[in-house]
Amino acid sequence: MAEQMKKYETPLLDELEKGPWPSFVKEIKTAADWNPMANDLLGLLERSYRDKIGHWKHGGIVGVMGYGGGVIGRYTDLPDEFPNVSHFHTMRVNQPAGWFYTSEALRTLADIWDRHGSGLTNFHGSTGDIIFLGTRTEELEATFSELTQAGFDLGGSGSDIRTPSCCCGMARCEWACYDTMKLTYFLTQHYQDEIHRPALPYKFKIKCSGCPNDCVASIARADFSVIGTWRDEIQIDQEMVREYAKNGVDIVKEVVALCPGRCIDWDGETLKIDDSSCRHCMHCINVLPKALAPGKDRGAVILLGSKAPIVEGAILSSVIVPFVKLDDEDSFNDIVELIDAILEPWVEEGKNRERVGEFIQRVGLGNYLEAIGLDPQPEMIRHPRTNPYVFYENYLEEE
Amino acid sequence: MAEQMKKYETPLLDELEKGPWPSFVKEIKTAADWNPMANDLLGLLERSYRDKIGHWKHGGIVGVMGYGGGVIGRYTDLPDEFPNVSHFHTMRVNQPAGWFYTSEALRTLADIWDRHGSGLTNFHGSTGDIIFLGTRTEELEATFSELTQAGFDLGGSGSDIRTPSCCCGMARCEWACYDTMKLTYFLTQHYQDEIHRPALPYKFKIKCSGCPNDCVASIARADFSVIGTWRDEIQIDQEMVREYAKNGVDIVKEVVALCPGRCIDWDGETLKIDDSSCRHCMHCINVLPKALAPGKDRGAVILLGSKAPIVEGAILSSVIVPFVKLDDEDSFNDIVELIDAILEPWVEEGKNRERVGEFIQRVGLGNYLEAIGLDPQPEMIRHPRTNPYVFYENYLEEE
Amino acid sequence: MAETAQKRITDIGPPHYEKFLPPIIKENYGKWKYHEIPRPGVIVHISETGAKLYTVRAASPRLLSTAKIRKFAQLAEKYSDGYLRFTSRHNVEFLLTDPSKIDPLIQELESIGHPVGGTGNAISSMVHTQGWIHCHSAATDASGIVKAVMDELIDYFKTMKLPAKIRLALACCLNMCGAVHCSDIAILGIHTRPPKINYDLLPKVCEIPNVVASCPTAAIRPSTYDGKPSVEIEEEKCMYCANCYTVCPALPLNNAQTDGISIWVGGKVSNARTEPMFSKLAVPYLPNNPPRWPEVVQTVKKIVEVWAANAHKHERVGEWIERIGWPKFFKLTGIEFTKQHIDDFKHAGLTYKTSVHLTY
Amino acid sequence: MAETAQKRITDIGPPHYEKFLPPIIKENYGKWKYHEIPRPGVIVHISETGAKLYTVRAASPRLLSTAKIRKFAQLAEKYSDGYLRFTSRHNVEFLLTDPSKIDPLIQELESIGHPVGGTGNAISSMVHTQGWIHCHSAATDASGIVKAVMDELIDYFKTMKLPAKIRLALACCLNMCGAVHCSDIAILGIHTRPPKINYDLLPKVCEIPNVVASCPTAAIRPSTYDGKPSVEIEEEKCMYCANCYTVCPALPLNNAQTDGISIWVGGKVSNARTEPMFSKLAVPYLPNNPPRWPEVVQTVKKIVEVWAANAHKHERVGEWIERIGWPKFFKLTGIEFTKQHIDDFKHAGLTYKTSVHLTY
Ligand code: SRM
Ligand code: SRM
Ligand code: SRM
Ligand code: SRM
Ligand code: SF4
Ligand code: SF4
Ligand code: SF4
Ligand code: SF4
Ligand code: SF4
Ligand code: SF4
Ligand code: SF4
Ligand code: SF4
Repeated sequence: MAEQMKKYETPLLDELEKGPWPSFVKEIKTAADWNPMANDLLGLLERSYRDKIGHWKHGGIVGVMGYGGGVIGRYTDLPDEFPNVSHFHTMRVNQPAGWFYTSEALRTLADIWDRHGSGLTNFHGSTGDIIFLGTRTEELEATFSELTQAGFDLGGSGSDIRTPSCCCGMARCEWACYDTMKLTYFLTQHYQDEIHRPALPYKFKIKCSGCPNDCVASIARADFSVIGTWRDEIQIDQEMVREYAKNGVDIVKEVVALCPGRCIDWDGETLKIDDSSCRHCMHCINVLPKALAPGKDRGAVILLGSKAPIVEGAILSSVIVPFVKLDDEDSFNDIVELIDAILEPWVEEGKNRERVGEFIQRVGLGNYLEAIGLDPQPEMIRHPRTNPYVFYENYLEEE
Repeated sequence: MAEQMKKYETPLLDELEKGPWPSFVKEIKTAADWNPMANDLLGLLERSYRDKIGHWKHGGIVGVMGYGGGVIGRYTDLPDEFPNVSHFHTMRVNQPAGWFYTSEALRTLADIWDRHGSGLTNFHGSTGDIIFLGTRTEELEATFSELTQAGFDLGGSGSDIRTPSCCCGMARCEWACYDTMKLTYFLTQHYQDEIHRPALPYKFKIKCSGCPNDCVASIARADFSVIGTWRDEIQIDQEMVREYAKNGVDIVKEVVALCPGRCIDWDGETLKIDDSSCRHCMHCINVLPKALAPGKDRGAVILLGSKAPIVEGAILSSVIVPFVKLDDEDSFNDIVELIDAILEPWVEEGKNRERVGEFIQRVGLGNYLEAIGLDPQPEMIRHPRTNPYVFYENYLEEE
Repeated sequence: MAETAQKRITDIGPPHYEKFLPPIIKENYGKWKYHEIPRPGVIVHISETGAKLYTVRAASPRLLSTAKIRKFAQLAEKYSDGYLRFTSRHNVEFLLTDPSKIDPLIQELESIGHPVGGTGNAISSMVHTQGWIHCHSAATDASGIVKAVMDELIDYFKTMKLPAKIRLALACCLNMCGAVHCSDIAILGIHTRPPKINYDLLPKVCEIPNVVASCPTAAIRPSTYDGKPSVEIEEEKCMYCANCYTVCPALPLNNAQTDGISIWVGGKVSNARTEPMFSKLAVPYLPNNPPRWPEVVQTVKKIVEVWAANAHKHERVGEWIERIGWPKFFKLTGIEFTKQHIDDFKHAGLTYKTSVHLTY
Repeated sequence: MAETAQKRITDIGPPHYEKFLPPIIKENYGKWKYHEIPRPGVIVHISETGAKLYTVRAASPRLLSTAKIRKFAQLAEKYSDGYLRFTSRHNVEFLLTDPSKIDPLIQELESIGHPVGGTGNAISSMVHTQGWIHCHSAATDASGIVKAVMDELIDYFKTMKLPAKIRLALACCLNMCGAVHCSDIAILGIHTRPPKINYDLLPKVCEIPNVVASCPTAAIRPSTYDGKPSVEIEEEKCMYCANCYTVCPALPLNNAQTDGISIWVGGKVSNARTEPMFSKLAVPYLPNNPPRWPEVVQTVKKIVEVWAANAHKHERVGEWIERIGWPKFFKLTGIEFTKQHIDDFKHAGLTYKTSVHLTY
């Protein structure tokens, strides 16, 4: 095939081979050397750079048998000039939790994709999947078959549960307050059907971070956000605090003054924390990692509803369970029960393309809590209402 | 008259004659001793206390000749039982700026009201007027005539400019950054017509505070709020600061730590303020009044739009002019020009019963600024937009 | 009386304030240098010129008989050369130049039932409204509750032992004439039932399109009743704001059994330290229980006392709650957290807790 | 191939992660005690057991050829027993147990064009999206801008001299797949013109009620064109969100002349110190200027440098701006403040400045 390939002039893209940051153009060219799809992508992209406009059409519905999600259909609007990207569908492959790989696993994936696609990938997509970037409709089933043989499966797309993702957690972080990878794997396996077969009003994303630093941005990017925390005392090694101080950390300016709970005292000798006022923000621990650590009574906060701005404005996830232990199978099953309860009213009454966060804003958090059987708690709100427009239905009923 | 008056039993109200706080019931009884209106008010109020409900009907339109505002019509729903409050209209009398009086002026007012009304007043109403509480329709014109003879006039009510009010300012406060009473008097005189003859979509209130402490709550209760401030350095008497420290003020905890600009330093000897980061909150000056004072380059911030919650939720006034000098007649005339400009689009396009703050929220601050000819400034906002829904009309026009 | 009509004076505005200023103020206008509060209720302002003005502040019920006004005039003549003023919170202030007259004035004021205080870190008079004294819209009385609350809190008026100023206010309906929406503690009269339609009156006194337009939740639709034009109210949509009643007397919401009171906390107006803040809902409903509203009085007192015991110096109620967090506020005060506390109005989504900044 | 179909495997999910964990991680899972960052791009985690895991983090363009993936696999075998991972910001991390291999690995990574860094108070890789590489919706490219920006800011990736972490992100349209809405600095592709209606295509591929419902500003109304069902767009109401285009391919907004970029600042995700915050509009419009988007690069650089020069230690961009105030941000960066900065969407009123907390 390679000998018949067009050679595109790419003066504009060539500019992006220069400079110290790794060049995506070099990556495309590497693949374009032998892969006609990658080669036509190169030509098409140069054209976009010249025209200052994308050359892709609105995707159609393509996929593998029995699945509704996992593939993004894509066609160029210049198929005559760039026939090898006339189809250029993306496959979303579910990543292993925490994005750990062996060299062998990576090679297996590369081999499959070389056989069936453009030789180009994203490690990873924004949601967390491995992205196989561009192939023809007729290659989808074969790729899928080889993937599953190798133990991989597709991720989500469309109105389904999306591939859950998580930070490396206990695998490589001292602050993980629960086992993020274990929970993520558990949920991914549990929701295989819901991931692969869209049956929701819109997408539903799950992300698990081990502590309030939230290294997978779950509070901003997941409909269901699990963020580790603790509820007992921060563990302090006073010796180590003094050592930090000696080595030049200004404990007052860098730690005490920035504590949002205003609950730290430092007299030059001992660091005292009023844990009952601690907001669990992680800052003091972040600055003094050798001296401080989260408490021992660890678990997670569960938050709901974040999403990008389309179309009512962006939403951050908000607290729905202020604290939950996550240390055994039972507790994982409770999470599944909670998710099922959360989905139910939304699936039943949510509008098409209405995310769960938007749904809650529409029906009201109070009503939603009632529907899913959770008690209102002050932890769920920033502050009580400021407007006097209270519905007194319950007093009405009491009459 | 007095001898014919009914004697009401008031067991419930009598309870409110007890206790150390001055009793409004005693005041009513004092008047009820000789005034039939006050007497029937007492009876009616006891009835309300028994019934747990008010006994007033929706007011009709009553007033004095040529004025549309200044009188609140009121009728009881039990006129047969309480004939002397079958009419019980309130007259709003414009207070002198700063609420200063001589004993003589007070007596004049009392005399007028004894001749024509219930012998009951509010010193003052929430907007700031002297309230003559309750009289009959036929007494209105006579009361008005005596009031104007005595140099007083009515205040506003309905959809007009309301009686402006202000803190005592330079008359009795060291922090006044402009002459609140002078400005208030000036505006009250200038807008006589607009105060007395409703011609606006809804009410429009003006309040002037001499400094950011805002002792007339202008930011919460006035459509047009003028709040004094300064833009140069806070004046510091270091000797006095040390004296406060000596006398037990914990400068670090009480001042430095509470400064929202985080711009104060205290080394036990000298108090340093980084004035370029000062937010002009007044706190340090409030705590150390003998040592600190606002700077010398004084003026005011002008804010727009506050109101109570009916019906879109409460609004606080927001900055429309970040700083203006207010030290001569010219600058007062500029304020009048600004108010006129502010009223214009609202009068033209405001809906009935839409306050100016609601109007701005509906049309958008950006468009409103264009309409009144002010440039957008970052001081007017808490933060720029977080949503990407920008109208690019100006770029459109540039094409 | 035709003569009078000819001489009719209009649009003169109020008298010029200068007429009412004592000489010491005229001489030191804009020259005040600093002030001190030598004792509760007494403020002394010291001028650049060295002049000293002593202000004595006394409580007022705001609703004053003309007799009491004359009494104040008389006191002013006896102690302060005939000069006095009222404050933005409706207290009365006597403006003295002779410090030896302070004590006798205070004694006389106290003896006629007007305690002196309200300065500095105190509870000053409650801003409030008309209530059953004068307003058709009231869901509760105003003056009576104020009296009952202040009787209980009088000690905080007469001393300055609180962590900071604390401003109490009351409004007898959602119109909030007392502008209670930015108070440390606000008492608000509320209806809890939809309007009852007076079908006879309605077509005579109300414009139906106005009525329909007045409802923020679109609960009101035009309809006919008994052949006459009328309206229909979808009761589940109504949140008892009474805006329809304001434009249409045929839609009263007042209800002796179910009207009541809600309590709001944490608002402020000053720019000191923190920016002005709205009050937030603390207690959704307490019954109207005249003449002394014990449930309201006890709730307010409890909040004041919990705040007083826990706040840092200079920390207003709202600032204190911001530091400790709302969950702790509910825990410390023992107030129950309910569905009603959770906002469901226009900007409700912005009040949800979008962080894990929680305390345990 | 019917056989293959019979053996078809589905719903197996991803491989279990344990298969891919190096022995040192399996042994010390959940036992890590603390970490240090001995040099930019190298993190060492120390376990309770005393074990030490060395992570070497290298930049990645995210768009990788299979050849590069094989290269990474080869490097992993050479230096880290075949184990590696990717991060939530798409960097690649090699997991070493032998510290003597760190230097050679770094050398080899740098030699193949993958600089090492991104740890601690650095600029890490930019989260970004597809752009002209793959998406029909893109108002700009993604990878090209990221490359141009990071070439300019590479020094901040390779060192840790900034006051705090700073997260850059890019999304090529308002759908914001890069979830840029909470980034310290976000680059956002934008359309600035209403959709052009393709009247022929529309009735064939779009459901008109869906299209009408998709528009948040109600700019779209059903109509007919040339006898066929169609829609009408009130152009002044359109703010170019492209939601209609997402549901209807016959309404493209892409426009070579007028598409461009807006810049957003001050967002964050972590709970450290302050609660998570949205990014706010800094620059409403910059032109699409491929291949290196100099206006965008210079604006981003300027913001980074002004922040770096002025922020306190540990102060993220948004925290810094909150301290100094937005007026100062605009003054210091020289960015013009315009009408576009002032919110006019759903909660606009809450973004107005309702205090006199101003700096002069
Ligand atoms: C591939 C990916 C971007 C990337 O380069 O990484 C992507 C690509 C697309 N996203 Fe996305 N989204 C991707 C992560 C996201 C994220 C980030 C995240 O998940 O953390 C978001 C923001 C978070 C969120 O979900 O709100 C995101 C918010 C959207 C939206 C707006 C949804 C909303 O409710 O606001 C749309 C529009 C839609 O759904 O119609 C969208 C739609 C799309 C579509 C399918 C375009 C469309 O309208 O049909 C894009 C296909 C591009 C293409 O041709 O390949 N994409 N999308 C990401 C998925 C890869 C993966 O599976 O790992
Ligand atoms: C007398 C007074 C209460 C008092 O006891 O002091 C008062 C009394 C009434 N107010 Fe008020 N308002 C009074 C100050 C206020 C204030 C406070 C202020 O001005 O600082 C507010 C809140 C600030 C504001 O303007 O938003 C206020 C917000 C309202 C509202 C709600 C307006 C809104 O836009 O939200 C209404 C309803 C209306 O206008 O229809 C209202 C309506 C009324 C009416 C006219 C009732 C009505 O619906 O017709 C009341 C007549 C009571 C009566 O029978 O005497 N009153 N009203 C105050 C005027 C006295 C004076 O002139 O000095
Ligand atoms: C007399 C009066 C102005 C007037 O023209 O009537 C006044 C007078 C003074 N105020 Fe005020 N304020 C007056 C109502 C207010 C109000 C409005 C209100 O309460 O409705 C506020 C805003 C309250 C709020 O934020 O909700 C107000 C917020 C302040 C503050 C800021 C307090 C704070 O920390 O938030 C100060 C500074 C201080 O006291 O340290 C202040 C300070 C002062 C000073 C010390 C100013 C001075 O140097 O003379 C005056 C004596 C204060 C005192 O009572 O301790 N004044 N002051 C008002 C007296 C009302 C009363 O009878 O109690
Ligand atoms: C590897 C990774 C998690 C993963 O499973 O992939 C990770 C790993 C670590 N993070 Fe993170 N964070 C990672 C993404 C994030 C994200 C998400 C993002 O950037 O999209 C955030 C939220 C960012 C935000 O707020 O916008 C994040 C906010 C933090 C913070 C809080 C920083 C702050 O002050 O706001 C810390 C604490 C610190 O660094 O002091 C932290 C600390 C750490 C530590 C020190 C945790 C530890 O003890 O191992 C790790 C090394 C940090 C470093 O790079 O200096 N990590 N971290 C992610 C690396 C991304 C990259 O390649 O650069
Ligand atoms: S979120 Fe917390 S536990 Fe997870 S990697 Fe980041 S710092 Fe570690
Ligand atoms: S975790 Fe945050 S809130 Fe808690 S003590 Fe540390 S810095 Fe303070
Ligand atoms: S607002 Fe300022 S100037 Fe006016 S009385 Fe209060 S403290 Fe004094
Ligand atoms: S006025 Fe307020 S912001 Fe300014 S220095 Fe004083 S305390 Fe700080
Ligand atoms: S708050 Fe309501 S009831 Fe009270 S005076 Fe104002 S309008 Fe009347
Ligand atoms: S009380 Fe308010 S919500 Fe209820 S019907 Fe009337 S206007 Fe509508
Ligand atoms: S941000 Fe927009 S253009 Fe970019 S990948 Fe996502 S949907 Fe496509
Ligand atoms: S781009 Fe958005 S605002 Fe414009 S017509 Fe389409 S949906 Fe409506």
